Amino acid sequence: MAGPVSFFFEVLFSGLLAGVMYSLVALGFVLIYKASGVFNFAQGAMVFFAALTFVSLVERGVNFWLAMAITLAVMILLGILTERVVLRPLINQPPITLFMATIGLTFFLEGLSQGIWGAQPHGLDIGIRDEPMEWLADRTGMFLSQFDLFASGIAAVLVTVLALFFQRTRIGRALRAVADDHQAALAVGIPLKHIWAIVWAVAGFVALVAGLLWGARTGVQYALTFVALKALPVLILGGFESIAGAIVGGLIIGASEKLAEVYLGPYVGGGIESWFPYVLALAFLLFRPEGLFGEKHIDRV
Amino acid sequence: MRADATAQQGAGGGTAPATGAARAVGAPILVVEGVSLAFGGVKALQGVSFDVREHEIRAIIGPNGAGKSSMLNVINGVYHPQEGTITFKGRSRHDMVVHEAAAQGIGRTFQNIALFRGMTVLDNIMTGRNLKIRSTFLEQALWIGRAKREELEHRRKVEEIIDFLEIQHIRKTPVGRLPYGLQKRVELARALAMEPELLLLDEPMAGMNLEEKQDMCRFVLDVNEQFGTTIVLIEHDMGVVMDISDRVVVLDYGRKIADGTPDEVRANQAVIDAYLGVAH
Amino acid sequence: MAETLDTFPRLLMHHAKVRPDRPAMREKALGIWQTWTWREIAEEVRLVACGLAAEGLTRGQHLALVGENRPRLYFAMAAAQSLGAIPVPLYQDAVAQEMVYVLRDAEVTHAITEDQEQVDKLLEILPECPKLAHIYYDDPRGLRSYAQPQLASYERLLERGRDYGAEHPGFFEAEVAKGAAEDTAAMHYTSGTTAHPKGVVLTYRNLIECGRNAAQMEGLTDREDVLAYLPLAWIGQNIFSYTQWLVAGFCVNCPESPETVMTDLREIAPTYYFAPPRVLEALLTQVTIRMEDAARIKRWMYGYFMGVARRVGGRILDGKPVGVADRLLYWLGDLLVYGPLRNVLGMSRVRVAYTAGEAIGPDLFTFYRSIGINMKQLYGSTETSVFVCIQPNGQIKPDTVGPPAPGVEVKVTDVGEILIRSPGLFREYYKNPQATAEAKTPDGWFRTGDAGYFDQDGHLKILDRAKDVGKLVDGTLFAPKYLENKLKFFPYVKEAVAFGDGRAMVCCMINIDFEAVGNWAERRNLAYSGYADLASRPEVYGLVRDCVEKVNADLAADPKLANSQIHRFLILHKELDADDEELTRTRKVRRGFIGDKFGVLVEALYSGRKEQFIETKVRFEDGRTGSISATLRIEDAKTFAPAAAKRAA
Amino acid sequence: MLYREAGQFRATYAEDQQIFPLRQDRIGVAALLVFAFVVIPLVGDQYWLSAILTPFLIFALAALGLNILTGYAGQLSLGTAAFMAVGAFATYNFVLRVPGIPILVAFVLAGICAALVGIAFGLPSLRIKGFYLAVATLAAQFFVLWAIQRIGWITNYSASGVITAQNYSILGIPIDTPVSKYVLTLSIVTVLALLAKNLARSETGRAFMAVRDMDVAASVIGIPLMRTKLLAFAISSFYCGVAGALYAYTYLGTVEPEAFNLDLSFRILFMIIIGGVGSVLGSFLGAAFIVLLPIVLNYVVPPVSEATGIEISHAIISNLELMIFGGLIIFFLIVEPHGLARLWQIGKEKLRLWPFPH
Repeated sequence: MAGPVSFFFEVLFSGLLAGVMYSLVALGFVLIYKASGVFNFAQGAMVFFAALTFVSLVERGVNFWLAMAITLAVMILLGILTERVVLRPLINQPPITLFMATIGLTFFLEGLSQGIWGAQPHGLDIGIRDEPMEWLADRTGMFLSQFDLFASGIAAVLVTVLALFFQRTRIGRALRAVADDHQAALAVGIPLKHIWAIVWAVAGFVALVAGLLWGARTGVQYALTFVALKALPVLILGGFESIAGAIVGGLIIGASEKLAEVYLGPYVGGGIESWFPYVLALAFLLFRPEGLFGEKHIDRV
Repeated sequence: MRADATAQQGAGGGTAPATGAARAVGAPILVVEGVSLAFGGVKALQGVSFDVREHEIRAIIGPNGAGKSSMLNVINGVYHPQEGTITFKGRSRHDMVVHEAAAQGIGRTFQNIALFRGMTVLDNIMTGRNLKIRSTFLEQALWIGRAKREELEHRRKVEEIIDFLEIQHIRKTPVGRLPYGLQKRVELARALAMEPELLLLDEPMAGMNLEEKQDMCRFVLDVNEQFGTTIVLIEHDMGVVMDISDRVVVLDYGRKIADGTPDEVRANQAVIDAYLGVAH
Repeated sequence: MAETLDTFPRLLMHHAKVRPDRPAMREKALGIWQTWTWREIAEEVRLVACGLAAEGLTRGQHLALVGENRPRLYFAMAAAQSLGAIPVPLYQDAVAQEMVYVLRDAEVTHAITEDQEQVDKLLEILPECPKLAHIYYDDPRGLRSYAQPQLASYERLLERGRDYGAEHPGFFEAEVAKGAAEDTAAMHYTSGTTAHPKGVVLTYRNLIECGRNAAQMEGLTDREDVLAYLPLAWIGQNIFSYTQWLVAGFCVNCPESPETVMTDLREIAPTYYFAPPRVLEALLTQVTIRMEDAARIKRWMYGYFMGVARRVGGRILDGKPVGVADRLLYWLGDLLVYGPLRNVLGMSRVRVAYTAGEAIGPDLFTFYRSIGINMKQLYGSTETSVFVCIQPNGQIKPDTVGPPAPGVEVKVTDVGEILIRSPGLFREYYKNPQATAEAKTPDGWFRTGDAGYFDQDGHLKILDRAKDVGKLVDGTLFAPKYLENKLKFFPYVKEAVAFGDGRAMVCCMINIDFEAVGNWAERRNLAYSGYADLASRPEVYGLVRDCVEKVNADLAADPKLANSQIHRFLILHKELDADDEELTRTRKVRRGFIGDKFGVLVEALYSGRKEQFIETKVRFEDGRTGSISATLRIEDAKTFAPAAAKRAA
Repeated sequence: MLYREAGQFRATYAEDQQIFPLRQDRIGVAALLVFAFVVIPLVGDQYWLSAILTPFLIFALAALGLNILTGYAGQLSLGTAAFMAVGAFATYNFVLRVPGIPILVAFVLAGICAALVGIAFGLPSLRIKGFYLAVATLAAQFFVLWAIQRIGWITNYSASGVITAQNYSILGIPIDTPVSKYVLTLSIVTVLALLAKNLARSETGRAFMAVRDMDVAASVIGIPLMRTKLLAFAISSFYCGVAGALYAYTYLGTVEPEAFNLDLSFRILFMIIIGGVGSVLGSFLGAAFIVLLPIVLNYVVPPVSEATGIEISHAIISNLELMIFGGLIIFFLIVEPHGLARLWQIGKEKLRLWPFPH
């Protein structure tokens, strides 16, 4: 089955797998947006911060799992602090103000993480090689990275866990209630402020997972913060409020970006992944401003 | 002492006959026919028809949720009805486009004050003149010729409105700092600055104290008398409506249940039922 | 040339020729200061005069002016004078009934009003004033549907004038030429603390000579700016904003509305300013209230530099020697406090300021002088065309009104009454030869009814109305106004009425200043439901008692007045009001009337009672009457032995 | 205190609507201009002129451009640097390909190019608002840089995309010294700031602010949303384009596309947040703050480091800078959302009311 067709599928699958990685980052955005209406631009910086903290701990000889635990604790603390220091004073401000505050937070975190751990890039080895799976290549002629497959698996597990968390636990239900109606959330009996702290902590956890996977793939360096930028078109496509949208959006962006790069890139000089997802998302926006899974809002006057 | 003086003036204005000789009600300027509007499954308006004659004060009343604001929003194109036609100044159309409605001469105030909060009173009212400004942004940037001249001419017009509504003392105040009653007045001023032929007032007296209401009544009557502006107003306060309007439309659950002079409407059984049915 | 400029219309034509394009009058309207040049005014006056002539106004008839300071009312005044008719300004805040007497007495045929409010009043009394046949209004707002045949707009009058002028070329100029210096220029009704008001007939010569003398003395030029904010009916307003306007050719500015006078004052920053003491008092109260809300360091700074100003400010203004250190301190104070204060008060450019109309408390007077405002006292009355005494620059004493103005003779009779002879002396009381004979001696002296004497520098010192100055039982001099003014210097005291003539001691009724005391109460979280409630609070009584006792301490320092310290006082439950006749329209306390009206209170003050019930009638703005009642507390104030008090430094 | 306003009254609307109605302000601005145009060129040293003042002015201009869009018209943009890039590279091409073109004409044309690109990327603003729009403007950021890097014609086929500004002169005077470059920049920025002030006080400015404050009400009084928003994008991008041209021609001389990266866009956004959203003055204050902060840090930190014995490397200073920027953004958004310009205004009000409290 070698030839253009299998090459097409190879590109498509590797795109889809990369898309899962985008989804993972987008998931962090969606979580926070759903619960507190904040578009957290700092998600990328949180990913970087988590990965850098973890890798620096490991390099200093800390046991893998212990480093994981410490990093998780740090991320949760960071989430709570963010809620306390940045968001709470800005409550009831227009969303665009909160958005700008998270841009400020982005810079702060970038400065903080590099200030503490240094700016030099680190390699991160989590035991999975980023090389094609031979058995798949042998049978289908497609070269797919086993790392990507592994990452997708992790992402799938994470999404499932989160879905269960939202559906089955009291906190999860409260979170969903918050997204719909702040008053209703109060009725569930959990103070809004706790809920926000929890959400930020969960988002911190997601950032950690994303950070580890992305860090293992590209190395832990400043550029990691840019993965957030990859997630933005995903969000536009999938809608800010939908977990499913984040996943589907990620897959679409990942696949179309790779396909465009391979089949369209040569004609325009290549390197179009930097903007193609945006243009795609924008074109999409013009027809459906609320995103794939978002709800249509009527402006009442 | 000064507040009393104003009140006295107000009383003077009130004693003058509401339908003075200066004002002759003319032919219909606006005809609404069979308008239906729904949001998703919620039917806000169902087959509503009525007309508004030139120079008259026409009230739309009804219990909460009767579709009064929706009606205004249809007239000036904020909402687009699923059915029906709107005929304004002889031109029929299925729906209005908002800024076209403005260009056609429909002015509007909102129930929940819709002022530009970051701007001063003067600037807010000046925006009402924007449609009438012909100079381009380039001329404005260079502040030459036509741009400067227009700016100053319109400032004078706006000052006349400021004077008319007695808000001279807050001219340069950012609107956000004003008390509610004054904000309402500024919003009216902004609508007046458009020199509209038809003025839609969405609960102009809501949330005001008695004195403010009296003032606002006087202003509405004065606008009608002095400029001959046709006015459609929604108001909750029945007393006010009956005092100042020529004819009244009553809506309930999106349907028209009565239409006529204040006295006719007051005597209408359907209206009495609708109002008694509303818990206060 | 100066001889021919002997009537106002001629002066106006003169300015239109000499300085046609200089601003003559401004009015804040539609957000800016609309300006009229002399030429424009002359032209408009011509139209109005022609219009009035077309409408039947003839030489010798009276034209009533009812309204705030609006340029068009001034134009109408000049227009009437051009025709030889006599303008009669009325107090615009008078209720309709109060206008009846004047309109009938002067047989007014034409009236120019400001707006609907005034039109309504005149229409109300129209049946009682059958001669009033023409009413014009400046602002047409709300008057569209009025159908009365007497009514017409000012614009209509202008139109009539345009037509009439076209039909009768040269009419206006001929009418102006007919005027003579001895013609009646204006008639002002005295506020009438007793009986009916009297129309004071003033000729062109009266007003113009007086105005010109004073203008020369103060060096007024055509570059002055004046704010016209006091009632047109007050003679002072006529002198400063009309007579001297035409004499000197400066610019008169009309505020946007009575509410915006403070802002307008600040914008214009007049160079020539006048204010009755109550306005200066109100300003000082504002300053005090606002400074109380300032940060502590600013309050300290204010207090410190005001101390410096009290010590040396007046001397510096008078050009007297002051030490270098004090000069430096005053300079610093000027930078930090006095200059900014003059700026926020709108008095940065004041060259000459007068306070007139009533005696001013020395402390209040000194305050303005100490911050560098050349405030002077002026003594005069309607009958003397205002100017009798003026304090010359550099010779200011807070307790005298200065030496006689140029051309004025003053003498004091044996019983202490002040007599005046001057070019400004009125011709007569209108249609009242008996009153004229009582007021004017056969050899031309005017009895002022004021008591006073010349001090060693030849400055006239006014004690009070001659009939008001009395004696306590022990023979001590009792000058109630002097005490009242001392009390009124405190921001918390709005009005005070002192009693003591023929009594053993002095007692006092006090009106608190609602705003100042209200502010004070709010800062102490003291809740109150209204004026009467606030006035009855023990805390407020304590506050006022402090004021009274400070006055007593001051009085104790003066041997002549030490015995007239205030022993007992009460705080009135209502604000004294001109509508209830407790004040005159110029807001002077009518002591006798109050003594009668609140007789039970006076009695309670002297009988040593601790409280007293009182019921009083009040009249509301709309003419309705009602009654209010209260039980008032009466408190004793500490008095000081003359020997125990040290002389104030 | 310093503001003695008594006696400053207006007898015409022209007086009332002038840019600086207070005499003291007019004097202050005049003095500042004299200082900037005369004193600084006489006494300023090379380092200050070319490394601090010139970039400050350019950043202020870019911030002003962003402020027109974000502060006045309420449309958040994260693509400022892209519009600057368009200006820079367009100027390069105009000078390169149109022989003898006057440099000022090239600047204006470059601004117009940027405006056109701005309109193209402003189109989504018709359907989307808020951070959706902000994300959309990122597309401009990435697409424009990509296009410049990949389309060789734009950089005249320079290998790395680097261009070098050509020599140029105005009225025969070569602009090749720090002083001449500074004066040129200052002149352009002054004129454009004046134009921005004029726009802000006229119909266009009011339409922008109306759309910003309440778009429904704006359309109800007849302000066409589409035209207004696109005009805001166009004018804003014009300013940014000219700023970009100056960035290349009076500041750096040699630029690569990467100089106009997202980081620069953010920096300019920070300038307006710290300086003051919706304020011309704020654009200058913010630019001054962001330009001066690193310099101040470099002066302050080493002595502190020596005194305390804690070794603070240059890398740490730059990270500290990031943290301070980020922290300040959050601080200003919370404490004073209208930035330094508002603080300035409050101070001025205090002086006007002195000795009374504000």
